[in-house]
Formats: sequence, C-alpha cells, structure tokens
Amino acid sequence: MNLSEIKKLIRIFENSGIAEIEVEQEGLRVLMKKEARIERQIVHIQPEASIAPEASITPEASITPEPPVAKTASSSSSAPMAGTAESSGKATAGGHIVKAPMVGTFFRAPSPTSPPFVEEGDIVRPGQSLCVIEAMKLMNEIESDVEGRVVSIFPENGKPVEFDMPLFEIEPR
Amino acid sequence: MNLSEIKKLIRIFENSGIAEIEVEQEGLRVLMKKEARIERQIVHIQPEASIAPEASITPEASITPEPPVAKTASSSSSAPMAGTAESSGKATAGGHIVKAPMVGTFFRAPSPTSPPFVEEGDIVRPGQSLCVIEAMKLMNEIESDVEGRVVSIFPENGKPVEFDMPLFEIEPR
Amino acid sequence: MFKKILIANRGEIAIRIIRACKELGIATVAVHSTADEHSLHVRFADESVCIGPPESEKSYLNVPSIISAAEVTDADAIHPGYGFLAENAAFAEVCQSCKISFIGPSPDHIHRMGQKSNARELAKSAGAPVIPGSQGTLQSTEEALSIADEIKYPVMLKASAGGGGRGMRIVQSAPQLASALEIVRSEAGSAFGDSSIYLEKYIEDPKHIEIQIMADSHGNVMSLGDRDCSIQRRHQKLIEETPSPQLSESSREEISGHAVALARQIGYKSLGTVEFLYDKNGDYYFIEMNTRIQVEHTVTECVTGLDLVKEQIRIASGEKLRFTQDDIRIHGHSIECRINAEDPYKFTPNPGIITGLNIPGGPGIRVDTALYVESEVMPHYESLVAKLIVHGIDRAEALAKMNRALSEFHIGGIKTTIPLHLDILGSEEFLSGHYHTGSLERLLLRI
Amino acid sequence: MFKKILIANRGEIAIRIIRACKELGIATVAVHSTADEHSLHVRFADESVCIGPPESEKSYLNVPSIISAAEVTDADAIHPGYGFLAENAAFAEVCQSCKISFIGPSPDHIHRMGQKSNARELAKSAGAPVIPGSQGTLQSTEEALSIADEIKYPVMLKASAGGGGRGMRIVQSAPQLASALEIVRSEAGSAFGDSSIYLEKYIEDPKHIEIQIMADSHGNVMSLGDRDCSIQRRHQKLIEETPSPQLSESSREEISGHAVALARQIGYKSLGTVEFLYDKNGDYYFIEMNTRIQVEHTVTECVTGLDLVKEQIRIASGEKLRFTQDDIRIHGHSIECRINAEDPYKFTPNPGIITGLNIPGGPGIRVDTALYVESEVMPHYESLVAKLIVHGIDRAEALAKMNRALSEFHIGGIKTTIPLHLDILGSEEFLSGHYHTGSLERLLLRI
Repeated sequence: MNLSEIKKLIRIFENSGIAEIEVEQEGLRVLMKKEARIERQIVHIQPEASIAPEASITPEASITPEPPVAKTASSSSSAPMAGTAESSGKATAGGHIVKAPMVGTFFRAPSPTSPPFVEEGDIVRPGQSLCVIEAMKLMNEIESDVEGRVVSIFPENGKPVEFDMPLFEIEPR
Repeated sequence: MNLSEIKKLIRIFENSGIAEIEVEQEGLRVLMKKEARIERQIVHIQPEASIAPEASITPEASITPEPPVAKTASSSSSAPMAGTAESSGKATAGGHIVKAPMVGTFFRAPSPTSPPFVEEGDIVRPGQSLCVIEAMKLMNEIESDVEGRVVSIFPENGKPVEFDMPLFEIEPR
Repeated sequence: MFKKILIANRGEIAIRIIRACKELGIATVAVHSTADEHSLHVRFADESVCIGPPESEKSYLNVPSIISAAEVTDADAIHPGYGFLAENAAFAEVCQSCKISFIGPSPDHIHRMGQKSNARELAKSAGAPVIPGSQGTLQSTEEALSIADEIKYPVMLKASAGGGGRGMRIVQSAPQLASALEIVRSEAGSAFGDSSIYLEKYIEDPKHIEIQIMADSHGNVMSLGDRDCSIQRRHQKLIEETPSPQLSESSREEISGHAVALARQIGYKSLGTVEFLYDKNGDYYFIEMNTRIQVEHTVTECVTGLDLVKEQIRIASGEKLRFTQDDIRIHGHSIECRINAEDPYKFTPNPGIITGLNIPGGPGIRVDTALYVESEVMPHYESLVAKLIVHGIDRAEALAKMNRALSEFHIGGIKTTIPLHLDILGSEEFLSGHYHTGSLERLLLRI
Repeated sequence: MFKKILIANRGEIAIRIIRACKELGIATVAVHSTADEHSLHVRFADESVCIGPPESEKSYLNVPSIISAAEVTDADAIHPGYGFLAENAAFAEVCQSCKISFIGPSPDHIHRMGQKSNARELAKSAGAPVIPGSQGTLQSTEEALSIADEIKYPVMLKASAGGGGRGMRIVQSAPQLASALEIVRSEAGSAFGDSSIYLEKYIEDPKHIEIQIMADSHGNVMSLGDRDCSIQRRHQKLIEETPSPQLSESSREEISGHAVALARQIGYKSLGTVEFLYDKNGDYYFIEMNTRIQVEHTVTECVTGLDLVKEQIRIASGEKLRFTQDDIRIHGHSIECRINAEDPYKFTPNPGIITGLNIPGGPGIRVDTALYVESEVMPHYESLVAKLIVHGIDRAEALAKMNRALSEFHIGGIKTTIPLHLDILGSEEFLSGHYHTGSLERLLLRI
C-alpha cells in the first residue's frame, strides 16, 4: 500500500459509518479512528514501510483509478504535449518546480535569433526571466520565483505546454 | 484483498449488526470497529473461521458480487419463498443440513389429516421420511441421509421451497 | 468539413460532442481543469490539454487558455457545448478573429438574442406574440390603469432593476393597482436604488414550450418540433418531453411557424431554441431564444432520428441541410429525466465518489453520462451527472419505459434526483399531461 | 393479459423479457441455478426461485422444477426466451397441460418446424423455393447423375446420418460424381454406420437472409422486414443488420411474401423467423423456420420502433395485433454485434470475473447485457455476454456509430469479440455489403 492508496483509504473511511479501521500487510500497519463527534483521522504509519515504494501490497492497477477505457494507440501517439508522465514524475522527485501558468508554446529565447534566457546549470534570481510562453500571439515571460541553480529544463523549445506542466527544476540556495 | 475489497467489506460491516470485525488472510489483517455505545453485540471471528467456507464473513464473502441495484420493497416482501436469510444463516451455524432437492411446496405430513413425519427433537435414521415436497402434483418424500436428532425445521408447513433451501438441521450422532 | 474540433466543455455534453465528431471522422481535442484530469471526456478525446485549475473562471471560462489550446493543437473549430462560453458573444468574436470556427451562430446573433429586451423586440417585429405590457417603464398610475384595463387582469408589476423573483407583485384587479404600484415602487427604490417599474400581463400556470429550429447558411430554416419543459424547480428544468402532451397539432404548427419566421427574419444560422409560455387559454408568448445546443436536444433526436450535434457541426462548416421541412417526421414520444447529484427533495448539491453504477439498457433507452465507478462528482461544476432519455411508440409506452429505466438506474455514493423523478412520474398531474411550470413546486409540498 | 410471467431463461434475454413485462405492468418471476444467485435477472425480477445446480440440464432445462416454480409462484405464463426450452415442443405441451400459457407458438407448430425435412415440405407446399435435390436418398449413380444434370452443378453429396460438416462433398461436374458418390458412401458407412446418401444443389457463398414474421390468433400475419445474418463462424451468427445491404426492394418483398404465406398456410400464431439462403444470382431457398424470439430481434425493433417481446406476450395472451402490414415502416438502418466472452481469434470461451465495465451510450446506441462489475461470466452457459445495437439514419451512419460504440465498450477481466468486430467493420467486404456466410472464415485467415 503506497501513500496514494492510504489517501484513498482515508477517503473511504471518512465516508463510511465506521469508527475505526486497522489494516496490516507485509510490515505496513495502518490504524484509523474517528473521534466521537470531532471526526478526525489518525494515521499511524510504521516509518520503515511508509516511504518505500516496494511496501505496496497490491497490484497498482487494482487501486489506481483504473481507466474505464483504454485510449487508442493513435490517440496517445498524437498527443501534442511536450511534457510526459516521466518528466513530471522526475520533476516532483527533486528541487523546486516552475510550472506552466497557462497553455501555449514554450520558447527558451525571446526571439529565434536570441540566445536562450537560461541554460541548465545557470544560477537564477527571483524575477529573472526563464522562458516565454506564446498564447494568442502574446509572448508571456515566465519568471523564476526562487533563487537557485537550474537543474532541468523539461519542455523542448517550440513545443506546446499545458497548464501546470513542469517547465524548470531549480535547486534553491 | 485490495482497497476496493476493503471498501466492500466496510459496507458489508456497516450494514451488519456486528460491532467489530477482524479479517486476516495471507499476511493481511483488517480490523474494523464501530463505536461501542451504539452496538451491544460483539462478534469476534477467529482467523481460522474467516477462511473456513462455512463462516458467514470470509474474504470470499467480501468479494461476493454486491447488489448493483436494490430490489424494491414490494419485490422483497412478495418473495414467496419460505426460507429466509436468517434461517439459512442459522442453518449454516450448526449440524447437518438437509436441503431441498427440488422446487415445490413443503409439507410436514403425508396428508392434511396425518401427523407430521418428524418433530423437532425427534431422532431420525437414514432413509426415514422427513417431509414431502409437492411438485407438479407429485408428492416427493424427502428422506434423512444421516442418523441424528432433528434440531430445526426451517420452512413452514405448506410454504414453497426452492432448490438447495435448508429444510432440516440434524445433529448427527 | 473541419479536421479537428476542440470541445470547450466537460461532462456529458463534452462526451456527446466527441461522439458526434468520431462518427463524422473528425479528430477531437478535450480541454480540462486539473480536477478533471481523469474525466471520461479526456479519455475519449484524441488529444487533451489542461487549461487551468478547478475553478471554472480560470479553466472552462478562461478564453486565452482555450484559444491557445486550439492554436497549439491546430484545431480548426471550437464547440462550446452549453453553459460556460456557449452564449458568450465576445468569445465567439475572439474565435472569429483567430480564424477558428465557432460552432454556433454569429457573435452578432448571440449578442442580439442575449439582450432579453432586444430579443423581445425582434420577436415582436417578426410577428410573434410577446407578453403584453407597458412600453418601457410606467410614468403614472393612470397609465398603469389604462394598460391593465387593456391587457386584462391579473397583471404583474416588475421593478426594472429586479430579478430572481424579487421586486414583483401580482395584481388581480383595478382597485388594488394603485396601492400595489406604490409598494413595489418603494420596495424597488430601497432594494435596487431604482424605482422604475413596468407592467405586464401575468401568465398563470403556463407551460414552457420551446421549438427547436435549425438554419443553415444557404437560407434554409426549419422546425424540428416542440418540447414541453414545464417540470421546473426554480427555473431549472428537470423533465422534458416531446411532443408536448397538451398542445394541439394546430397550435404546434402555429408556434413553430413563429419560431421559424423569427430565425428567418434575422438571418440566423445554426441550431436554436425559441421559448414560449403557453397559457391555459391556448395563448402563447415568446420569452427568449437560446442560441446553443440545449441539454434537452436529446428528446428531439429520438423522435426525428436526426443527430442535432452533427447537423450543428455541418452547418458551422458551411454545409447545406440535406433535407427539407417536409422530410421531418415525428416518430413516437420521447422523455428526458435529468439526473442531478443533489438531495432529491432539498436540492442541495451532493458531490462525492461514485461507488457503484448500473446503467439501464434495452430497447428505447438512451443514457448520456460521464460517470464511471470511482469517478468523482465535484463541487466545482454543475450537478447534472446523467441524462436518461426514453423513446416509445406513444406517451404511455415512454412513461412505462421511464419508470422501468429509473428503477434499474443505480448510482452509488451520491444522492440523486432519481427518487424525485419516480414521484413526478407517479403524479396524476404529470400523467395527465396538464402540468405547468408551477406543478413541481406544488408537488414538492405534498411529498 | 397475464398477471405474472415466469422467465425460464437467464442472462441478457431474461432481462430483456423482464423489461418488457415491467413496461406492460406484469409481475415477473426469475428462475436461476445456484450459480446464478447474484445474476442481474434475479435482481430485476419481482420474485425469484432457485431451480437447480449450475448444470443447465439440472436447472434451466429441468422441466419439473420450472413448472413447479411457476405453480408455487402462481405464474400464469412462461416465457422461454431463446435456447434452453424455447423450441422444445414437449415443454410447451407440459405447460399447456398445467394450464400455464407458453409464450410462443403451439406445441404442434414447434414440433412441425423442428423437424427440418418436415419444415422443408411445408415450405414447399406453401410455394417457397427450397434447395433442389433428390427426393429422399439416392438409389443409384444414374439417378444421381440425372438429378445433378437437372439442377446444375455444383452439387453437394450429403450422408443422411451426417452433420456438423462431416460426410459432405462438393461435386463440380459430372465426371467427378460417380467416384465422389463411392467415397462419401463408404465414409458414411464407416463413420455413421449408415451409407445412405442424398444430393442437393450446392449454394456457393450465399447470404443468410431471414424474415421476421408476426402472427396473432385472429388471422393477422405480417412481415417486419429482413435481417442479413451472413457474418457467421461455424454457423454462429456474429453480426446482424437490417435492411440487408444487398437485397433489392423487390427481392425483399418477394421473400417476405413467402415467409408470410408459409405462416398463414400453417396457421402459425406468434413471432417467428423464416430463414433463407440467398445466392449470387439472386435466387433464394427456404432453409428453416425458428419458432422463438431470436437474439437478433433487436435490429428489427430499432428500425420498426416496435417492441417484439411485448408483441409476443400480447399475442400469447390472445390479443389482436393493433396494426396492419401497411402500418409497418422501416426507418434507417440497424446493426447488432454479439459480444461473446471468447478469445476473439481462437474463439475459445473465456469465462471470468468482470473487473471493469464501460458501456457505450449516446444517441442511437442500445446495449442489452447482464454484466456488471464483479459479476462472473460462467463456463456453464453460452458465451454471449452483451449485444451492442446501433441505429442510424442510413447504413453509413450505423457503421460509424458501431465503430464509435465498440471503441467505447470496455469489459475488463475477460477476452471478448470486440476486437474482431472492429476488424470485420474495417474490412472492405463488410463495408461493401457484398459479404456472405463464408466471408468471416476467409477474413480470419488474413488477420
């Protein structure tokens, strides 16, 4: 059982009429109780098991909101978005993530002939431009909100990005 | 048992009259409690019992297809069968059960004026007639297949029974 | 024909439009908020773009994000569905300026019909009856008395700045008029800071009758029959049916004629719905025109055999209608029940996770929904979660089918309007067909 | 009209019949084996009776149990569905003797149509063309040669005791006939212990065309149009459509005429299906008559707007048909895909627990199924788990709808024929409409 499954179990428990539940499996023990009237959940997770991904007790598929239908091969291959599940997964693992605040086309430089705003390894300061996102013919400059070193740049230059997509990973300092 | 099965179990538990349930199977243990002040009756099911097929609450039971739709009140009240969930539940708790081998009308005596074949408390032998089931105008005598004492007679006289419905509980000796 | 359509909506209507596109061989782009990432419309579309956070204002109403999504995916048209941006003339204009086809009427038509007083004048000039009343605001008590005499009592006094049921008073006869006028005027002044008042005939217990019209860009306009949408609570439709069980064939033709004449006069091009109040005397009055596809278009589809969303797309792409008014035949009877995630009697929204789902099937049953087991009905959006539509050879069969289908419909995890629908279908008033816009509220008092 | 009907069947057809009863206001009794305790038909019925263990012979084919269940629940009629006891004349007779109405034709009609040689003679005497061939078994090579000359090659030699594709040989021309006769005769002798042989014309690549007829007990007989059921594998229908894409209007009328004439001549009363082979030259031949409701009755319902199960019940209760042949109109086009729990290419049954389910919806889609999430598809019973039926204004729209709906249909936990249906719908032969009973087998060789 991983964290998202526990989160789901909490929701199931919250919506139920029962007062207490304890689930134990392969070294992971989860105990939840409702307090009379206050309705608060206490989650005890044994430290060694809680973070380790191999503590997951059930096949992922049985818990993850299972797609009721599979997308066709053509549809997934034609998806135009630059970011992938992998990149966003990678993004969440490390430092501070700058995400796309709007839908548009991602450009690393203010014009095709200019040098990029930043390169991986550069040090940036708050307010410094990182890229532009073109939306409805307008160039929207995206600024860093932290001081740090640019660890990764996720989208390719000139590719579309959608809302909330990770753009940069910055190691704060 | 995965999350969706636990969810089912919660619902089964909620709708049951019991206050606490613990299910253990293949390294997974689930314990649920209801607030003590609401419930009086406490049923504790041993891990062994939870795996035995006779137990009313087993991991299998939690997987049992739950009704996707509830029957309407009128439908359940008009159900003509003599046996009820209670009687069959009770039946499974104790001794040897003689079940209906066919659909028909249950009669405790060979004719309206005769005395019943058996009464609760009677000792019966293999091959002794216990009742008749009338089907298609034919009287089918149902015989005991064990020697023992008649503990319970489940259907009422003159009521219809369906296939596999418990008719008698016999304590073998 | 379009190559790729972006659907600027969510839920069942987004799926409805994706289905039409698939059947026409047109690629689809779904847009969605972060909350809708796992929604069925996202899964069913060929591509999807996340356009903002859960709040509608920042996602489904976010014009730059939606236009940008169309641009980055090379969509050549946008279907707005209903609600959200469907009747937003400014949005239709932005689409036009960005060379993206808006699947709906021109911005000008949306604008003109969106202003209710303007729509009323257009209808009047096209010969449709409108609710009689004062020309603008009342200047004096004498004027009010003379108009009321002319249009006959009961009349309604309305504050020009009022709305939502406030600043209104029904007047049954002349002796009450002067004092009522004083009261409403002073109420309006203190409530809205504007004491101007107008007067119109009060229509008692009317039916809400609407005509589905369809017009292409080649001058063809036709009616696809009526719908009776009188089962409403607080102006929210709950059950719709066609044909209306009360309208005579001649009234139906007459009202349809007015709807077609209005569309023709203004040069309307798209699907549209012209709404009327129909009173106990058989008189009817134009109230407004909706310039979008409507929730209840489904019942018209059942009885005509046409796919209105496909026709809407074809019209927007410039195609000519492939049939004439004479080809339209109404077969049988159709009823729609709106299944909302609400407490059926308190009408409070009831979002939640769907724990079980049994969708009715068999002959004459249609279900449009975005629900699936473990999907979440979210508080951010409207509570309509499924449309159950039946089609029978006559009203009696349609009613029997609806009762049967509702009894099979199981949605676990949330409260829905299903029990209320069964109550309505069991009420004598509904069964008789002689129900009106006040019937449901009165029925609720008895339950 | 009946007060309570017992449905002697399971799965989708039991649900189909329960739905019709509910809409007619008739109470229902489901019967079930112990394995089907949690089945949807049991839940949907007003009452249920367990009639035996999982094996069909001891439950759904257990006549005393079923009759007894009807007696203890006071059911006044039994609907047999299709399969199981639907064409069992003895069962229909038992019902009659127990004063329970059997919803179907008389035992005599079931019996007469059940004997294929008898049915052929009845059809012949009613003027329908039958496959030409020898009168009974062949006496000599000379006789074979002379008949073959008369009916034209190719001809088929068949062992009288053969069946299931064994003991058959196609002969293309006269020189091969004598030796082929020797071979089949000796094969038949050793395989079946009976060396009698008969000869008939070999129909190359025919279409399977059937006519839905309906006849009441007041002398009214009518045709509800044709169905093309040529997509078959090992004589199992997989896709059915109406109207047949290849039949001309005049052939359709002619064939329908024969079906109606046969029913009228024998005084048939109920629904029935008269099956024909239709060859490349436009010639057609009666093959058999089915005296039950058929799996594919759904497509006829879509295009006629009628509920055939309700009509069947009304006829059995003695009611008169409420319309005439002239009232029957065919609207649009309908296709059914049978979704079986099978490996789509190996056709091996694939029972299992349903782990996920997404049922297609929207306009023109009908699904008949007993599936629900966590239900079990059992090895004891036939593999049909769902029928997906579409209705479009023409064949092109119906095809587009079927492709769209199949792509939305998700059944988790078991393999189904859905991928195969998509292959068939994508094949040129199916698209052209010029497919025949051999098309699927050939298509499978290419996949």
